[in-house]
Amino acid sequence: MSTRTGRSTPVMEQRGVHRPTPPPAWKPRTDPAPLLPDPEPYRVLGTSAVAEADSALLLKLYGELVRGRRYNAQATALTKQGRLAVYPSTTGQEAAEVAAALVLEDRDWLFPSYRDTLAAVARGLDPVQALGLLRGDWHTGYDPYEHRIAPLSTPLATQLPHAVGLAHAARLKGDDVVALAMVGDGGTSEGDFHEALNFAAVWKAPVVFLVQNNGFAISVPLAKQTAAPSLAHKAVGYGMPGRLVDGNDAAAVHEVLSEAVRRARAGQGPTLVEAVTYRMDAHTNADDATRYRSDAEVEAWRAHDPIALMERELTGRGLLDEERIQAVRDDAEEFAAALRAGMNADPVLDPMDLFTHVYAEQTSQLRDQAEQLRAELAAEQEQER
Amino acid sequence: MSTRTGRSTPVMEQRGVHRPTPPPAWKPRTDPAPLLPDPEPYRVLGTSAVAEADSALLLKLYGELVRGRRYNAQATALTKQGRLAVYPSTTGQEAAEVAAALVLEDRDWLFPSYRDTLAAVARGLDPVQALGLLRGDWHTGYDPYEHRIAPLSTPLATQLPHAVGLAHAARLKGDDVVALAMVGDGGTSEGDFHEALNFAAVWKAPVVFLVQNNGFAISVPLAKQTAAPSLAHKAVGYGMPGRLVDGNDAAAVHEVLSEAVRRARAGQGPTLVEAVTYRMDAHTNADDATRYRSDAEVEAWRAHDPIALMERELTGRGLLDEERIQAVRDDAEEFAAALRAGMNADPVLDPMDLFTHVYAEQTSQLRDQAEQLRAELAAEQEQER
Amino acid sequence: MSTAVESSRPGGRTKPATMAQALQRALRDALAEDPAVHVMGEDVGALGGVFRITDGLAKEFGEDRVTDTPLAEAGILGTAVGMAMYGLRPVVEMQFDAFAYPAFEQLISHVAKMRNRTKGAMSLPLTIRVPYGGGIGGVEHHSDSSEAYYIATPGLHVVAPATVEDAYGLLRAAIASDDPVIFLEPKRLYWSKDSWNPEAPTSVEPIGRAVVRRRGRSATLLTYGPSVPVCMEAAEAAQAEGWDLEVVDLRSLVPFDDETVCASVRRTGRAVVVHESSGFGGPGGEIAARVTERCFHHLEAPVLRVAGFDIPYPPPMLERHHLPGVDRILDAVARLQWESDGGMN
Amino acid sequence: MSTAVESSRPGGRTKPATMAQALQRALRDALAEDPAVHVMGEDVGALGGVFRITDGLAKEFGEDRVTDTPLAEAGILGTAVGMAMYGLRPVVEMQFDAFAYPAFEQLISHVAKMRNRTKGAMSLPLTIRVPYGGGIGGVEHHSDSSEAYYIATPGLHVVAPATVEDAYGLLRAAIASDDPVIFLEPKRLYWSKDSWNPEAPTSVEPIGRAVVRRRGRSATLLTYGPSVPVCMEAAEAAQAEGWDLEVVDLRSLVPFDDETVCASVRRTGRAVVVHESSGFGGPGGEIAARVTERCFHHLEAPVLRVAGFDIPYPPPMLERHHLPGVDRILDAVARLQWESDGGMN
Ligand SMILES: Cc1ncc(C[n+]2csc(CCOP(=O)(O)OP(=O)(O)O)c2C)c(N)n1
Ligand SMILES: Cc1ncc(C[n+]2csc(CCOP(=O)(O)OP(=O)(O)O)c2C)c(N)n1
Ligand SMILES: [Mg+2]
Ligand SMILES: [Mg+2]
Repeated sequence: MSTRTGRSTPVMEQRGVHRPTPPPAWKPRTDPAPLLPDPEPYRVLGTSAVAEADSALLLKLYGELVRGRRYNAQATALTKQGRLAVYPSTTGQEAAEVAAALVLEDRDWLFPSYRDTLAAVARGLDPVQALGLLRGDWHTGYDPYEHRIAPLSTPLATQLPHAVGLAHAARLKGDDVVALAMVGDGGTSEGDFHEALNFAAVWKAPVVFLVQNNGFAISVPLAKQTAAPSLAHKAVGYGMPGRLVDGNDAAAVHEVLSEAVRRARAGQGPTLVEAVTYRMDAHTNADDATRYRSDAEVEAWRAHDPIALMERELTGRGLLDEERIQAVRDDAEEFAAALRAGMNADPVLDPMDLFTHVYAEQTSQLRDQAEQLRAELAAEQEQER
Repeated sequence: MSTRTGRSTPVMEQRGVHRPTPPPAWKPRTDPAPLLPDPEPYRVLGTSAVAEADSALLLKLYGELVRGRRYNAQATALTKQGRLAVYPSTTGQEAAEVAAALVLEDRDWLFPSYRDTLAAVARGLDPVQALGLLRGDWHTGYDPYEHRIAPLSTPLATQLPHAVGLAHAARLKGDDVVALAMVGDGGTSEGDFHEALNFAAVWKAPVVFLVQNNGFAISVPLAKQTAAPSLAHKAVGYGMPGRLVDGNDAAAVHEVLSEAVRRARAGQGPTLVEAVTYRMDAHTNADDATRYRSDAEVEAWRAHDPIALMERELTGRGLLDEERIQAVRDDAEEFAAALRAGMNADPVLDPMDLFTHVYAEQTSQLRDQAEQLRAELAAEQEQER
Repeated sequence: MSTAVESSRPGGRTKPATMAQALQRALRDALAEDPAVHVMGEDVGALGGVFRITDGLAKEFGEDRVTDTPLAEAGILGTAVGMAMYGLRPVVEMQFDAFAYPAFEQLISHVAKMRNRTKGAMSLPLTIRVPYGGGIGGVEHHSDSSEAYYIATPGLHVVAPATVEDAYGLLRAAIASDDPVIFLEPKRLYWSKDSWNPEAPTSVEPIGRAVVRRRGRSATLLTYGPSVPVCMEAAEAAQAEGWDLEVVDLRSLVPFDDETVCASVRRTGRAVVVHESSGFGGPGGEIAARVTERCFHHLEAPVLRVAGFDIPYPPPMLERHHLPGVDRILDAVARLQWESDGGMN
Repeated sequence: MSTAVESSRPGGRTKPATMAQALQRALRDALAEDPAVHVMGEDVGALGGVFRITDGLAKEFGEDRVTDTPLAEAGILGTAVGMAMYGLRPVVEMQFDAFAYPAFEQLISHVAKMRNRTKGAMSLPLTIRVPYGGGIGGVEHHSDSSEAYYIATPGLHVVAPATVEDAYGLLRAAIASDDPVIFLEPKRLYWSKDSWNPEAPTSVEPIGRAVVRRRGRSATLLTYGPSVPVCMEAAEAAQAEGWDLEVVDLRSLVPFDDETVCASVRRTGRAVVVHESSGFGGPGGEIAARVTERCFHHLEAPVLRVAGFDIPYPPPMLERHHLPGVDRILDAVARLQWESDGGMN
């Protein structure tokens, strides 16, 4: 049969057979070719494309990368000191995290997953607030409207339809707002991923979907997650362009995301970007990665470190020397010290908050329960005295 | 930027920049090209491909088409007589329904959606049993194991993961069993569609997914359902081949599905087939299609009727004359008469069945409730006397 | 003709209307009054919904305000969450009770929790309309009573109208609420009629107040939604047996109006909870338990429950056996231990 | 060394084991005994599950029997349904309570109903393991008590072990059951220890029997899962106040063991239901209501409930305020109207 390779030739009057008129909706309505990703992840650093890259941008990215790495190290240290309940590190993924934050305007929205506190921090959120969830004093440590950062989403892929809805609402209101939503490779298997991308494409919503393919969903490697040529290839099934990019190349991620944001802003609809990267640390500090991957694999990726890639380019351009590097590191140290200080201060907790934010108006039922707890706490204090 | 059209050329030693080793998992693992559907739906009838078609098969298909059309008319009539609660017709879609049934071996499994009673009937199921759900005496009118037909699935797309699981289980047991699962164009938007196709591809399960794109999900046209080039293009995102076929061309659907079944049987994994067709009747007898579509559109499709297409070919081959046609129609009439008779007999109902099939072993709670109902019914009868 | 003219003026005449018409009118008024209101769901546009509740709205307000979505309930609710985040007031239609289940994760993990998760910074003024319950001869998955799932989820309001007037008032209140509201529409009451003045529709108080539909002294029937008319009928029939039954229509399951309910039960000393959803783990357990906790020394008999059996919803031809009807309610009333204290007073 | 040798023989010595070990052993024994048993879920393979319950099983039985699935809960449960249709006995792991919600439609519309839909022709011998409840310092969506949803769904069995022995016995019984079983594993008891003989693990009766964990005469604490040890502790503490409390571990919520429960409550005349899930619409309402229906004239006081508050599960630093603890249980016992009848007997 010929479905795979060629097409059957219509024969108009073959043996007297009348060729029926093709009914409406007969042909695919979109040309799939421009939607398909290139077979190799797009790169800038270490290729001829780097010549076009703007030095100021590269320096800015470099600073954020170094600070991001320091942030990851500090947060991990805080788990050991019991100041964080748990921390999912983005060490090795700083390029994608930082670029996602930098491509957005202030009026745009970021929809991070539970792993993406670094993106939130790079967007300007106080890291102590970003880590509120993981410290455990409240679920969302910040006001989402302040920096236009949706709450960190733990249920995987559930934040994607939110981003679509928000972007759609903004468009209906005539506001120039783009939403960028982040998800992991594992998250692409969830039904919510599918539904979100479909709605976005049908509505031509100004959304950018950034998949960080870091090779694993906890212990499950990509090969057990999908048989697709790449995750970016999923885009064509929704009628949006798919882009494959080197997720450790901050300049490349920045460029691909910027282009996607530009398309969204211009009313051309959503884009799916897959950033190929690697999770250098375990899933979280509580995970034991040796159970499911080899040191050799980790080492192979260490040779492709996002900071080293950028340092080589900047050094080549004569923009970095020992002194400049030290200045960047000092800045990161200062940042880490402030974070430490912030996290070492005990959060102020009010158990009554448990009842205050369930409904706009407290129900009498919750008022009674709040009273009960208040009485219990008073009795506790009484006893302690 | 060049992600869309070309690739950036790596420059090995550009300005002294060392080109980093590409890490593992750098490249897409599958060649997407063979997975993509042809831009035009595959056709056999009225094209040169028809020359290869086997006359016996065409005649068999023709008989089933005519009988299927008669089945649809009869079932619709039964709704008017109050013998069916509701009927979702497949008038116009008989080619896909019938071909789906005929490509399977007895040991294979069919997973129909709520619309696909015709496929079940064409596989050999007693139409009275097939219509049990829609008559309302029980949810599933047949024993699924008898003809290896899963219960008709009303919650859209939920039957697809079942088909994957069953096919996977059969493969694990070493049984030569293929599952063919049917779903509508609207159903492809559900998360379960996505998850089922992904599992199937990762597990290389012997499954064939048949999407009948009949243009509408109740009143919602395809353009509001997806922006994809075609539904078959979704396949590449899972790493399986996608095939686009003329859903009104029974010979074409049969050929494409046979090839997909062959692949599945040979351990080559799942295929997604989109059959482009049209729902000639309203969504169900209770629906009013004039609210959302024009007569002109319906007429355009009438010119592409699956039975007429087949009749032309068979007539051209000299295989059909008035007499043969009459014989086929008589067979269909006989079938319809038997169905009428079956449906006119009142089903025997036992209210106690409500409590019998909730758990393998009836709980004391349900025993009590059954007793209550039994007493109520006895009292009712008492009063009636 | 004169009637039509009169009824189009405010203060126009009261005339019979169906619950479906009242719901449609509530949506239209909300859309007209507040540009933030958006109606979305499967087939809500040109078709006007499978129950025609949104009939004509897409034409009147345009497809951006009344939107046919792709067929994916988690996507519908999930995008509505995003729209609400941006200040809109989405009114989502789930086509049938059982087809709301795919949206369960969005509902439980986001809709119900967003205000709480963000310490009040982000609220979700969302209305989720769910045609629910049986009695319409629907095939499987078209007759579920799913309220048990919703009431067990803190952060959601859960209401169900039983009258034409409440259908209007409660739906307006739900859309006006700054919190997510599960709005349960009793399918089999869609075509029930009441005299109602659509030009001056009475608004109800904010969500959360039960109402006494019938005064009585012998015992209280506690009920809501599709079971309210059944209880009214049972109360009429009970008179013949010497029982003067009070009927309380809860209207709102969350918040729950303990005050009205307990006042009634303390007065009558006996109560039966009636609902269509399965008994085990259904709302009746909660209601019976909280009434007993609060009114124990006023109770002459345990609070009894008349509910659907603990079985999957039956096929159409058997559903009448499952649904709580007048006889079953009267049987329960008869078991309220009247011999011990002469409750026939 | 001698201990190890001895304990590897049937009849070997009893020694301390954790609930996690017992669960793992139950899975291993089931896999070894019945080739139809398959374990599947996220990270159940090389990692052994995030709680290590499946540790070593993939190595021992191969990836076809113990399978890391793609990350999609509806897909996991939906494919498990298909596998069960073909005669396998899948044991599905949902990674955390809240991550079972995406599978809700599959659970309600297929898993719970398949036997019923097909008039008994097609059964689904499926076990769904759900690590559930709080008290482990988990961030949001990691501490839900979701049993209210499950018990309101006819067709499912719902069990929760509270002891190491029951963890083994109930899981074996669940896997052996020809019906779908929701197997709730109290997360914070995973590392609780009991002396147990893993070489001759006691099997429990088929699912559905409660057990009296502590005999007492003053009042009955009705509880299950993670609240059982708390109730045992409360019963000890109550002695100081002069109350001799009976503790009933329900073990199975569906089927519900009315017999054991009512026998206890009739004996003591007073009862408190204790569970971690929110009170409103939670299992406690059902339990209190059915006990009251059956034991009304034996009750000296209303059946009270001690449950989680009606709020989304709190963040780790505040969860202790939410969880029912010894003091809150004793407060409830104190409210059982002792003055009226001298229940301190
Ligand atoms: C719906 C849902 N299911 C399961 C989990 C548990 N879980 C948390 S992270 C994780 C793996 C996520 O992998 P991926 O999407 O690749 O993101 P990454 O952790 O690599 O950033 C899982 C299974 C969850 N959070 N949500
Ligand atoms: C999960 C779910 N949501 C909604 C519905 C209600 N419904 C029944 S049929 C239908 C349209 C289905 O369209 P499509 O998948 O194209 O199949 P077709 O009816 O055209 O065969 C809808 C929305 C349903 N059955 N299941
Ligand atoms: Mg990952
Ligand atoms: Mg369709």
